[in-house]
Amino acid sequence: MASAFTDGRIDVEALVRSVASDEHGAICTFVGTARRRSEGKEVRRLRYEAYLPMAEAAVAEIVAAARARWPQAEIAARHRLGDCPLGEASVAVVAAAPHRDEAFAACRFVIDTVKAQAPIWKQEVFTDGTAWVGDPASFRSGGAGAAGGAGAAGGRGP
Amino acid sequence: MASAFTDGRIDVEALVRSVASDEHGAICTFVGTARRRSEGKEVRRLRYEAYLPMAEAAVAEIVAAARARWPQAEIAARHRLGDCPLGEASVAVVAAAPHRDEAFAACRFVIDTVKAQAPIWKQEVFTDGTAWVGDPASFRSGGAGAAGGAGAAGGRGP
Amino acid sequence: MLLFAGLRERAGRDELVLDGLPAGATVEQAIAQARGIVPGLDSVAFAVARNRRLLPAANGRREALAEGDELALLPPVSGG
Amino acid sequence: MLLFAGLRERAGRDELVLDGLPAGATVEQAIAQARGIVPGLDSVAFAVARNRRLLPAANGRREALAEGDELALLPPVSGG
Repeated sequence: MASAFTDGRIDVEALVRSVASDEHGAICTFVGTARRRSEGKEVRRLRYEAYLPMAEAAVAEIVAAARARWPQAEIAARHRLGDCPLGEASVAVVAAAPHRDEAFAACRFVIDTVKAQAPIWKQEVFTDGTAWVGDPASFRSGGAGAAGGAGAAGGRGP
Repeated sequence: MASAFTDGRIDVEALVRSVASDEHGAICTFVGTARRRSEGKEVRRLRYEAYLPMAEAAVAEIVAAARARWPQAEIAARHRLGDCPLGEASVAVVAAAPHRDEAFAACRFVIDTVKAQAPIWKQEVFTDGTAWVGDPASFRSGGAGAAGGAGAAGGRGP
Repeated sequence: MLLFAGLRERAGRDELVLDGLPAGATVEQAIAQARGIVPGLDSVAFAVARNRRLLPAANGRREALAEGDELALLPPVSGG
Repeated sequence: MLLFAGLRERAGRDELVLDGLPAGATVEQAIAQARGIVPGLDSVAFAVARNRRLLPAANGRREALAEGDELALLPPVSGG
């Protein structure tokens, strides 16, 4: 199975093609993108880091759980690591199913559970510093370059 | 505003681009495609017809109702008319919003309401005849060509 | 009167010209005339649109027609 | 012991080598040692993974470590 993670752009169309078939009448796609504003602050870009082997296993388990619950659904998920410019996709989930109830439900379940459980971290890069989301005390001043070096590859190898 | 209807392939990526922006962190896309099987019968292709001026107004009203309910959402919808080969998109709805609750809800509302209310009709073309969905007495034997001629343009002009 | 989908196929055409409706005729009278032209018109539960707005199921068909009204018979919709 | 995100930045490195833990030391003992190395370790509520499985919040930290265990400290996740 392909990795659920990529250091570059997420190819959403390829992800859709990987699950679409003429047995499935419904395809629900969720794409999360990097927003310009976060709680009133101007964001310059996002940066993602993962505990890669654990995160791969987590996403695979979440997709397997969705397929157990909606057996006719085909599901694919991809998350970006490293720098993510504004407007570009940080995560994409596609669920194809015979009918739209299953497609919507499976897609929603996977994105909700990946966000809640997978060991992935998002850093917001502001004009005046950086901060890890969910860890307010992590703010470091110094602008866009402050966190360079560490985590530049966006993830950890095994 | 662009027409919500097209006689050719739906360009889903262009539809997504038309609503995406870096103010919106969440994009939910629904694509309905022509399925090979319908209630146990083999389908060769679908054919769609609309009461075009009324259907345009209906889709515009549905999108406007969704925007009234989720004011931060940007929404686009496209429906195919005429022949739709297996596996190709017959309808696409995209909702972009700051957060995924709104994106999923607006997308779901629009596809559900378009399907329930817009004056659009789907004909299934089987190997042995054709039938309009929801009108079982409309079955006409004679294979894929049976309904040729009438409605070939897939819709009615004003 | 415009016809769509299965009704269009049953009639063999997409529009009926209804002649000889008296002034002040109702929607129901127009439908009655269509019954004589479209075989199996009542084999499907259709809705009626007048000037591209759906008529209320309750008593919309009792409305009187006006010159130039566009009537359409709509079988159950099945888009998507 | 692997560190991520804000914890990695606070420590200035992505891995700690914990020396001198006694045989049969618990996860909590390893964390106590990390407290001496990572400034502000407790400024964020972190979870602990052992061999890439999340430890139960209730009493997972009382488990005894085995040779070769991979421990990781995970700040609140924020993927998506």
